[in-house]
Amino acid sequence: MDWWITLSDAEWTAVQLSLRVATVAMLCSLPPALLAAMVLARGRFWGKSVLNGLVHMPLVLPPVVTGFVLLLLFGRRGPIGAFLAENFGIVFSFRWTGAALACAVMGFPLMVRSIRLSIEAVDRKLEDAAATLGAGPAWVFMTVTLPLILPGIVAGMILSFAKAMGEFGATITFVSNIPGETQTLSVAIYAFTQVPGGDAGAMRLAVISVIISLAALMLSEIFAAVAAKRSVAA
Amino acid sequence: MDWWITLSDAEWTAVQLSLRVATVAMLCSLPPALLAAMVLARGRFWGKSVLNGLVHMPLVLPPVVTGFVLLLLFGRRGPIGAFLAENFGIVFSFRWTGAALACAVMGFPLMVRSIRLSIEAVDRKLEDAAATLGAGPAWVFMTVTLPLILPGIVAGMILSFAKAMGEFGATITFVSNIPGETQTLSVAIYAFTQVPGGDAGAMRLAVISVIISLAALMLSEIFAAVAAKRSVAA
Amino acid sequence: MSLEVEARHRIGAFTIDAAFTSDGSVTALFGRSGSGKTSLINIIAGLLRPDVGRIVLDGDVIADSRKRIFTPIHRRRFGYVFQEPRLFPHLSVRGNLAFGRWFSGAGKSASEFGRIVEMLGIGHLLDRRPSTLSGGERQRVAVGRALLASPRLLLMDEPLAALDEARKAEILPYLERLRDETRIPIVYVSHSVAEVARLAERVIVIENGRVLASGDAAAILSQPAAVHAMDWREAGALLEGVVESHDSTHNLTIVRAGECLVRVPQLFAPLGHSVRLHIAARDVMLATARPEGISALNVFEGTVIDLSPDEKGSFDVRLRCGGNVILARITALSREALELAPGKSIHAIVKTVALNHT
Amino acid sequence: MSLEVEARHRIGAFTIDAAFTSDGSVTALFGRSGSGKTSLINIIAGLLRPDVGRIVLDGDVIADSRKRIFTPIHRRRFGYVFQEPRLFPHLSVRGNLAFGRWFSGAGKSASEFGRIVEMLGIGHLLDRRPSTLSGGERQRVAVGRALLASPRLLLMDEPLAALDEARKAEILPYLERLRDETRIPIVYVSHSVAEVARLAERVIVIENGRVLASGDAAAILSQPAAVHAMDWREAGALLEGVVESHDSTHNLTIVRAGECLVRVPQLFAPLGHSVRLHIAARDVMLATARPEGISALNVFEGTVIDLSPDEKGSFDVRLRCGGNVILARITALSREALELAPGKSIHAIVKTVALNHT
Amino acid sequence: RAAEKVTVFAAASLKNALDAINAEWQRETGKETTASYAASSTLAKQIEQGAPADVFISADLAWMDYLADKKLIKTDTRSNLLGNRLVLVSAMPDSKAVDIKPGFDLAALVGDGRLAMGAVDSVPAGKYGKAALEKLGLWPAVEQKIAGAESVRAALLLVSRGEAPYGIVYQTDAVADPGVKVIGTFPDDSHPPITYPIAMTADSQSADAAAYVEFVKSAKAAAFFKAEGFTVLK
Ligand SMILES: Nc1ncnc2c1ncn2[C@@H]1O[C@H](COP(=O)(O)OP(=O)(O)OP(=O)(O)O)[C@@H](O)[C@H]1O
Ligand SMILES: Nc1ncnc2c1ncn2[C@@H]1O[C@H](COP(=O)(O)OP(=O)(O)OP(=O)(O)O)[C@@H](O)[C@H]1O
Ligand SMILES: [Mg+2]
Ligand SMILES: [Mg+2]
Repeated sequence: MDWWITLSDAEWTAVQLSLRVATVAMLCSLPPALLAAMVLARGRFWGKSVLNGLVHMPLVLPPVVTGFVLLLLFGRRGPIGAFLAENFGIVFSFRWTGAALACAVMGFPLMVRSIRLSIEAVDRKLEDAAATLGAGPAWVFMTVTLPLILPGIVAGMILSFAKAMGEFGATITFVSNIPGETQTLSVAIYAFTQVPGGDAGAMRLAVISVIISLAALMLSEIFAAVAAKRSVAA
Repeated sequence: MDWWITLSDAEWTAVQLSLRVATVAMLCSLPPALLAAMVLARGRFWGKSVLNGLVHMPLVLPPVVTGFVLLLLFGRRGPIGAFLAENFGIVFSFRWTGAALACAVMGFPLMVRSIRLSIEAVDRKLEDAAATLGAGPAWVFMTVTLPLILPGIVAGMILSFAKAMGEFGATITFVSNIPGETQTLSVAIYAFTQVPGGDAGAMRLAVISVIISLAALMLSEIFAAVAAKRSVAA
Repeated sequence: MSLEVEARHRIGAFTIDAAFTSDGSVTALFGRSGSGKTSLINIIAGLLRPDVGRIVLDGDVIADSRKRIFTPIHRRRFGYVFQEPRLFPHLSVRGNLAFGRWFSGAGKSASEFGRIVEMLGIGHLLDRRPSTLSGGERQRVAVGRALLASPRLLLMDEPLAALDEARKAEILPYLERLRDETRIPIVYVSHSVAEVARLAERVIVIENGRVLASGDAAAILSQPAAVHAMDWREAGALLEGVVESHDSTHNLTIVRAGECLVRVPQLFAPLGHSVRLHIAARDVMLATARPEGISALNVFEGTVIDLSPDEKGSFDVRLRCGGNVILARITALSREALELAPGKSIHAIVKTVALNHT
Repeated sequence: MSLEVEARHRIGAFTIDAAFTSDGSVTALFGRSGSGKTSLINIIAGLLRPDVGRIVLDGDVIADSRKRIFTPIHRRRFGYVFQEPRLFPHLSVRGNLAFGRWFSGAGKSASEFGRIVEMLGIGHLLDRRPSTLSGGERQRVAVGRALLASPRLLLMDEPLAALDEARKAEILPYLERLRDETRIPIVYVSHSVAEVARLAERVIVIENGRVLASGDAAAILSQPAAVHAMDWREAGALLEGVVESHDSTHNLTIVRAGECLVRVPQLFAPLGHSVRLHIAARDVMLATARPEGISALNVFEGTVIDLSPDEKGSFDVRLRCGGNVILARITALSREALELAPGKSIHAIVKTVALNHT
Repeated sequence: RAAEKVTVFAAASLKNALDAINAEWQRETGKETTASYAASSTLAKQIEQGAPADVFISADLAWMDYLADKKLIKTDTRSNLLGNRLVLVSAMPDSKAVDIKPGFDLAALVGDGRLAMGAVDSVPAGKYGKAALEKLGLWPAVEQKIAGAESVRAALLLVSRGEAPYGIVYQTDAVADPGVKVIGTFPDDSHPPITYPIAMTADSQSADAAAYVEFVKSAKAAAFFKAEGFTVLK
């Protein structure tokens, strides 16, 4: 555990920041991902293909382009960025929140797909049964659908978290590489790979990143196992 | 459709190459992804967490690192690369096959997760029923499990394809940016973003990339709708 | 306590086109497999939205496709026991039972909960997951779940099919009490004439999506033509009567139906209480003279009204006995031997134990 | 045609600890809901691997936990009709029916396919998906699927529960023929005494995971103690007889059982064919003198063997009539009136239509 | 045939000029070239792993030195091809020209905005920029205001999008972007010379590689480089 001690303050900061960014990205993208998954799985409307395409965009485009688009939209001068900054004081540019936004966007298609897959597997007869017992649509969702799609939600969250740990293309393009603010682990790793002889440093940080993700994975597996035990199809 | 005509030969080559790379990556990663998903969903063995971690690695690490690892392993001088080249004549380094390998690896966790999620949702009682009718494990998998997890497989394939369309970090690091051989659309887009005045070119290629992916998405949706109609839970 | 249903709907090649009204508190739906019973119940529940349809419960228009009225499923408060259990796999048995209570406002009291759980014999299962229950246990939980949701109408699709007779014998009286005390109307699908005879006031016979016959249970159950869909062996007459007296030394109850006094196994109903007796045609023996020294306690004098056509060597004979119509099924040979013809006076003999419905 | 089952297994708080052997070609499993019938069948099928267990079919050791023998499920070729249909949702009805044929080598011939499909009345459903079927239709397809897999043992867990009587009446004779002609052994779970009486040679009564009683159907069905798990109303005697003659003018068949000649509704069995008659105790009337001018065609002279204890005001009287044991259920009042006691000679009266099992 | 083509691995920023030069080379000699543009670090590592490159043009000396240390280039063919200058850019059209010298209050100019530049420890332009700021004694005051971009192009984008009011970029990039205004040039002696070295790789088998290197160094090629704003070194 030698290398642990040799973690510089800056690197340590990057670790903490990565955790924060990945967690926030994962949690904040959950509600919209749920909504999008629900709409895509259940909705029947004209623009569904468009929405579906939109959701997948961050996957299809090189991360640099996604970062560029984020910059255009959410930057200080971007229409959404300016609006949010003026009305709610939410600023993304050069902030860790921006890194979280970038990671959330990059992980969004992964989360939506997982959740959608689970929603499509839900036996709608159970939802019908809940309705006959007096549960309105929102309650049916809360008390039946949501618990049943938990495995998909967990899978989606894990994918999003892992993606956030590894994301750097969109992040660095959108919010650059500011130590302590936007320099996540993977941005730091990238920086190491860009200088001759930086491999050792990159490797050290990569190991940390992997350990964190493994821990998250393991947690999710335990959680999923518990959930699975609870909800074997009757 | 002005810009269409202005696609240079090189760009046109990149489009074709991207299609080939994404398709091959998607198809070749399917069997191992199915296997991994099956093992992760059903297996109970000691190293499961390790395998799970390994599968997620390409997501967790910055693509550049993944590309670098691929370069070290599958490069001309890498242990696996040298072995394959000598014994089977399969060469990855600086070939389009290498780009496909990079894309397959990057999309692997996405595919595995989707398929695994579907496998976990399969009602094992149906598999039992098939067994009582004389189907051995392999046949049960072929005739019951596989058709039932089709939605997950399709979702995984689409994620993998889309990811392959957008992948450039690992690709450019592993097999560089050689026109006609390893310069996929997203690598070409990246190159455009690195020089003054390249934005228009980048945008044009990005639009093509998006159109291809949308078409693939739409195809998959149609396919999924047909499959869903066929296999509503009884 | 009146239900009006009208529905026209196509599903694939199957067309449902049925209309019926029922003012009985229990309406039985009878029909062969695939005749459209479940579809009809789904339409009442709102799970299936018919092309044309109208549901009125106690003057309250629940749905009317012409007026574009459609009360959402969850506002109907129709408890539904599905043909398959449909338990929530992520909830314990307790959670499943309590599910309806979360939404029905007040809900049933704790003592009612205990009563229903005990009646269904699921007290020891409360903390289990549905996936660990046996088939019959699931079905019982499903019944409890619907009962505990304080429904204003109960829809029951073969609720007792997977249960043993002893368990049925515990649940049926509860449903009877429900019918008589809380007066919750029930729409009941069953293939068992015994169950229907006991519970239902109105019977609707469905065939191929259409109403083949509908009317009073007594009338329908004694119409051999209408009971084709049911257990032919169980066809018979339904008598309306009141409790006349109890003979507790012999565990008997005497019921007056018209002018007949019928001895039945002891009923736990107060004097004067009205009861319904199903006398299966196969259980009625005919004699030209009053027989002596026999074990059967019920011998009614009557006259033959008519005889049904020969059906596989047996005839259903309709008799008028003291203001009641009784059905007797006899062989062609007996018919010849007894020289049965309309107008002939005859004795109908019914064993008391044959009238045991529990 | 011999089946030996021994199993000890714990699932949660439930313990199954049962052993039985059966050399009948149809073995009925009887028991209340939750008693462990399905678990036992799952053990036979290999779906549940018991802590300790041994299954031997016709001398062939299918599984023996002590010798570490365990034939994989798919090699057992045990057709299993599950309690719930378990149809493959991704296959059409035809695909579901054909599923077993892909693996059973030769499989049933096309004509057999047509026969089974027709018998089950699912010909018009062949191209449909299981999700579009009604409950009873699904159950019929599940039965067909198991039959068509050319099994060497059939496991049927309440296969007819959701079916109407008319449909049952079409399927039961098929199962009878299966039993008699192809001699495929069947393990059959049912709550219906009528079905069991008709099909089963051996009856195993399960209670709380243990074998409460096992033996010949005739013996078990006339033991009121053993039938608690079944329909008490259906308890009665099982008579073994042979077809003596047919009376086709009156659609009757005369069966000789011991020294008794029993008139039953016409059977389509050749002269000399052995048949089994289930005479429910509730259908037997007693008389001290031979009654005259009655419709009942069967009057047997006999003597009282013994009387069961009083059960809710009724007694089961065992009679010996011409070499058979017959059960009659009468009220306490009749018992007094007829002064019944062991040794008394008596007449048992049974209506022919009561013996109609179709 | 591919082996006969000259394969050039060049820093991504050279794409425009080198594409033109390669076209010219083909017109003159009838010989095709293959150019792979990526980050110098990536290319160097690929050459280390046996990439089929004949010529390497790096964006900084460090990666050329890295290969030289490993004896992967023909040192006798190595020369310094191009130079570049660092400039200070602003997105505001009305900003006045400034004189960059020791004591220049850059921190005050930047205010509470950000100073965009290449990441200071990985991107070459960032490294030069940091050296210059240190040499001029401005570094301590602005260190906390740096936004380190993934490339010069990204830094320029940050300025032109108004995310950062000022940025330090290469002259070559600044002149091509109409969205920014060059308001000052860093003195040449304030930082190590910005040098793009060229060399043949040790593994090069191509007969034309030497001639190609000469062509790139020729006056004809120089015109293309100058058009892009590079200083051509002799
Ligand atoms: N996983 C489990 N954990 C605890 N108890 C279980 C589990 N699985 C089954 N049981 C219990 O085992 C008992 C036997 O179940 P089984 O399904 O064999 O009953 P059964 O005789 O088929 O009943 P039914 O007629 O209702 O289908 C039941 O009481 C059931 O609750
Ligand atoms: N989606 C569908 N497509 C075609 N036919 C359908 C569809 N759904 C139901 N049916 C048919 O409608 C008919 C009525 O079905 P329903 O479930 O109402 O029958 P049921 O009376 O409840 O029968 P059971 O007693 O077997 O449960 C059946 O013949 C069924 O095959
Ligand atoms: Mg139904
Ligand atoms: Mg069972």
